[in-house]
Amino acid sequence: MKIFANTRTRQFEYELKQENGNGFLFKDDQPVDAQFVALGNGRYSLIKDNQSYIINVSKKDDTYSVRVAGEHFDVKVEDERTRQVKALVNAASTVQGEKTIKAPIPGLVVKILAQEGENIKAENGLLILEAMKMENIIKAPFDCEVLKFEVSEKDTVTQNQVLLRIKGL
Amino acid sequence: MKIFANTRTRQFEYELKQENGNGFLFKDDQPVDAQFVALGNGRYSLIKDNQSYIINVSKKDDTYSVRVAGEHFDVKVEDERTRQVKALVNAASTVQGEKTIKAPIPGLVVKILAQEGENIKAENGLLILEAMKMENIIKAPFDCEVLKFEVSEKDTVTQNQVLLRIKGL
Amino acid sequence: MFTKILIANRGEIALRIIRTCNEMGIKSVAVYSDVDRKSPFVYSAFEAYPLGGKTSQESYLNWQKIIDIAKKCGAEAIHPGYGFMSENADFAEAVEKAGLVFIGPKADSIRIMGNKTAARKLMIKNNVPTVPGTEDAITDHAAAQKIAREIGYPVLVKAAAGGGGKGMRLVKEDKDFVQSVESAAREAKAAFNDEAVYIEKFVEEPRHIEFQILADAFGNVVHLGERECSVQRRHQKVIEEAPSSLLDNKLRTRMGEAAVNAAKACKYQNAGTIEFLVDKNKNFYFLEMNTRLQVEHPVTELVTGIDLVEEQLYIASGSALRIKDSFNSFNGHAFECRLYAEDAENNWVPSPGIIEYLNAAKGPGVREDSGVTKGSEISLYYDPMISKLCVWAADRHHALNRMLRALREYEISGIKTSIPFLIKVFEHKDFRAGNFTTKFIEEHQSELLGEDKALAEIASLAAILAQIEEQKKIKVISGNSHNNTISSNWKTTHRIRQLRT
Amino acid sequence: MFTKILIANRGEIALRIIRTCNEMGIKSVAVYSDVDRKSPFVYSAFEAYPLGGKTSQESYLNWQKIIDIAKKCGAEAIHPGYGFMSENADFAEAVEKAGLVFIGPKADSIRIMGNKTAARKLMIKNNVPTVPGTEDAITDHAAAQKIAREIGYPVLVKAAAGGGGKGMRLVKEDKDFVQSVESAAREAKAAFNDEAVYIEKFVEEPRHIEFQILADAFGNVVHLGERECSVQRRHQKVIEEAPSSLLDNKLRTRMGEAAVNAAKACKYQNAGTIEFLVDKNKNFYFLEMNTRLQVEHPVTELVTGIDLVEEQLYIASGSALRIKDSFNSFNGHAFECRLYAEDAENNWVPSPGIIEYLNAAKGPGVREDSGVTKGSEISLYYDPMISKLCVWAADRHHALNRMLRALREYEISGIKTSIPFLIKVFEHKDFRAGNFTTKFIEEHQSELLGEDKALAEIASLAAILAQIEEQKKIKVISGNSHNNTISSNWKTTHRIRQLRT
Repeated sequence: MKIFANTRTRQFEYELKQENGNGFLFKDDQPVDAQFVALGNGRYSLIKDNQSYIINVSKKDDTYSVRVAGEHFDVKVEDERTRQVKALVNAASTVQGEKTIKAPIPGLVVKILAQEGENIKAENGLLILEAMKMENIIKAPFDCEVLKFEVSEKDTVTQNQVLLRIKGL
Repeated sequence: MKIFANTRTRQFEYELKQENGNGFLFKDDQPVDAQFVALGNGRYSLIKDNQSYIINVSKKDDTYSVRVAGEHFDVKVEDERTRQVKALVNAASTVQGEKTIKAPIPGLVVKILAQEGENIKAENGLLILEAMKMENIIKAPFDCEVLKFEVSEKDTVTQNQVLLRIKGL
Repeated sequence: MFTKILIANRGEIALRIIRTCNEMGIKSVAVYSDVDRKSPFVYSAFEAYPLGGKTSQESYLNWQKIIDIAKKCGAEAIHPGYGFMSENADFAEAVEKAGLVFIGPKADSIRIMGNKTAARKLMIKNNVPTVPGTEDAITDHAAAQKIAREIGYPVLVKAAAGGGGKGMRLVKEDKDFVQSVESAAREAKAAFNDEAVYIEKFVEEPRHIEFQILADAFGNVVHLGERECSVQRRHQKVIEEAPSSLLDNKLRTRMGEAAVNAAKACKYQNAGTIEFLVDKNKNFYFLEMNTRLQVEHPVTELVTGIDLVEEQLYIASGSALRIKDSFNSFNGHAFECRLYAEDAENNWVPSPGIIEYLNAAKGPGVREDSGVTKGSEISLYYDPMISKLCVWAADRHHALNRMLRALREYEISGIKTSIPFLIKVFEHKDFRAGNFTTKFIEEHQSELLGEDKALAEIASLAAILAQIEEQKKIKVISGNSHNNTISSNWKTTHRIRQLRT
Repeated sequence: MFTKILIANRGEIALRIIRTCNEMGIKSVAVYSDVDRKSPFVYSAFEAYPLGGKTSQESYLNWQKIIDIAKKCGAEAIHPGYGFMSENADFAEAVEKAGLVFIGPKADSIRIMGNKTAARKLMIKNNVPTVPGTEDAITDHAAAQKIAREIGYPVLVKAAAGGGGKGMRLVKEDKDFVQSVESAAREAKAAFNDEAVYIEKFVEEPRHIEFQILADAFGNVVHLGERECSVQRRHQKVIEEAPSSLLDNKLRTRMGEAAVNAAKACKYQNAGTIEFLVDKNKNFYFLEMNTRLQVEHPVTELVTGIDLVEEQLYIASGSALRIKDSFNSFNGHAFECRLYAEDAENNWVPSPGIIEYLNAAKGPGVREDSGVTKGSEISLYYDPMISKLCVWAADRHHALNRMLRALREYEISGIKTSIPFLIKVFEHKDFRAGNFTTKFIEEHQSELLGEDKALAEIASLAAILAQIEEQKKIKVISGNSHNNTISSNWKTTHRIRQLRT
């Protein structure tokens, strides 16, 4: 079975072969020489081609957050099957005339800068979000009409929470 | 209900009163002013009479191993009921003519110094136990006859494991 | 000396002060918001009292409650740390009025240096060079824009009562001016309850170099040399070092004298910092005075051997300076990295959450001042700085390599931190060569972000193996590892980057 | 300089060497027993190869396998650390024969200094003072007893090939002699495969003071000052410091010269240590030379600013000494505590097990060189030392207080450690005054053990609350805490001890 691992900018493809309950991982048709030993607390000692790494893994939703050598990667792992299912689902969904603006960061809504029903020019402010004492202005991505704010001033929002709905003009 | 906590050398007595599912702890008839907040991993933040402590607790069998301010205490906690049951059990047991010698430390049996059936004078060696590269001679506590060795040379033993049985002369 | 002091602060700086108290046999008193009940500074203090509330306003800015607790618990003095009320003259005055000692300068010194325009006038009067700009704080935004046009863009908008980058904006074009001023004023109002701002000329190829000073009640002032803090993002310091790679002894002597003069001009007492900008021609300008202990004070401690908190306590308790001479030479070289809970690769978004695992860098020359531990929750209520990772080594070259080692060694999971970004800064040839300005991050942003391909491959493999392990159905057997033999394919190219120093 | 080196050791010292390699951009190669697969030194190395086995004999003493791995993986040199094969001349020779560099002295130097009697003769010839005793190693126990009687008890029995207290016995009375010699010989045989011992006079009120030396291939030798290691238990060092509280500059100069002469006498290269005993009249005697990096090398690093491993690597790669002058003055004061997995309160029994939680001391002036982390299993196979906790401060007084702070701050659970015992040593007035000998622990044992009553009460309360919490039936409500008020009964007497410095 093919397994795909996607970081933010790259994709890596592996092949998992099974035999008697054991798995053998291949990359580019070569067996992968890797020992992966759990140390507890999401820590693993990986020795690959005799090179040694300490890895910290933390899973959030379907993303593996992986720390290695001080670097940090968000990795999504998919096998062939899940990928096919996903493709079908995506094909079924249609493009909406409306667009939602989501919170790019978790934070506090300190000020709403537009009215529902108002037309806003691209790059003009819609809302101010404060996180850890810094203010961030959420701007209109294109000329649009504000349909509905889903949050109010003083609300605390999580990352990717829908802030408001707009419609392109 | 009375609760007793015993360290190696001291006993402390508390009284636990219950009301509506809440507990109130008293010592010397005074309510105990203590906030005990779990931090995970066996860690607790204790604020008692406004004084603050970080406490590490690890439980082994019926003993709480407690670290506070760099000190280390083995604490056994008993309430009135368990204490009574224990007293009954102890009263029923009788003193044996034989005595067992237990391993005071975990280690490796490197050499047995006596024979079964042999009479050994007090303070003479019975067995050599090695732990972390240091040798420790286990000596006869009093003049005795060696009845039976329960371990052999090269055996690894745990703390308090019976090493041999002797009989006083 | 005091027998008990209260610390009106939180996080790493509260713990930093507690540590010196513990070493001196002084009882430390922590005060904490509801959010901070489980924080290391609370359980490390000798005593701890709740302030209630979650926001700064409800807790760490609640003067009266803090002073009440200090009096009731028998504390003789209050240490304000940095931020919060550390540069609030009214608070310093209230503390003294309550019969307690404020561990810092007198209210008048805070007041004059905290008011940027008054400070500026005082400096000009005392022949300390300053940057061209407005003399007075401005609340009329239209008038402000007029002045900005006169000075000429780019200009900086700064909160008159501010510090630490809060309420500060760089305005490059006239069209952005009004929105920037309004936003800065709002931040300033929220943080310092004072919306006044002032405007100044933006210096070319500036480097941020500041001098640590100590001053006692008897008029003695010494400086402990400089710290360079040019590596900044959005006017927030990211990396600090001592000594600076720019200064020679001649410039150090001149700037040190100016710093001592600045402190004398405002009749300063206790520890303080004179911030300068140095331009491309090595002209230096007084920027501001921070009338408190700085975040980055550890680098000075590492190269001078002085415990600055201990000196603060001696000065506040009425002792004359124990250090008689200013420092013009140093023992080795030190760096500090501020570790923020943020994701540089995702537009620097804050990364709140629970720290699932934490194993800090250790070993030779590493010092960590952290406010968190495994299990700590990073909330959105306070500053995202979770720790300060410092290194010392015999010279700058060794210190650079040691910091790289420490950053790579530092294990943290559950939240994202600025570590990957910091690694790229310490790898960057210009930073390593000492060739950088306060615009370093802005100018090199693209080189300082992005995924390393070889490590991305390792991370991907790890994620796959972790998922298989999680499902517990299959045991993956290594192509080689059970033979106890040496792998035949030597892929040493893989990790060149990890070893580059 | 080397591009890749193999480290023939484990635990904290392997990690210590890896850290310097990482900072220098040298690839480090770890080798490990089955027991150590999950150890920090294995996952921190650049490459790692299994040796198999559990015992030292099967793994870290398995020369041929280690040399094979070094050759196959392309390492150019082998660092032996301390213990294991670090002072094995045959190994050093085998490494060189395999075309690799042994990071340490030449085999001949190890051989002569490793043989206590030969070393002694060499020292006498070179006017380095020695302790009265046997000239030759002895395997005939009856002959040994005769000599012991001639010298007069108490005498020390020492393994000829030994080090680190292994195979060493103090014999106070003639009746104990035979058993002690047999036991020492057996230990020596097991540890070094050489059962020969020698006998020497036991020096009165001795203090253990040793000099760190560095020597290159060109005959240059410098010393980096002394370390005092008088606090010992069963001839195992427990606490080390630099500089010594006993030495004045005159004595330091004389001993330093003797140390340099000792190193020159055996044509020494690389880092080494000359151990002396200093008696109550400040006479000093050569004790032995350790022809390797010492466990306690960090205290020297802390007061000199030198990375000793880096210097070892430069010397081994053929460079001339980069340090030109011996050190007769130091920057501040440093202590090292060896943290052992043992329970002093229970007759010092070893405390193997899993480390359930670990949060090391941090902050100003603290350095930790640890070989373990949360989750590590402490086995019975190797040395029980799990970590070395060091502090630096401007003077001895501050360093004492800083170490107390660090020991109290250090959180570890799941195993017992020597920390409670070490705290009592650092609190002890004689140790604080610098008034102690190698018999300090023996003489003050009763004062250094025992439960503190106030803390026992806190621990007992915590155990009760932990049990109630565990049972999840009742929520214990504090007598006061939910009122947000200040407790009326100020029980400050409680924790006086915790603040005593």
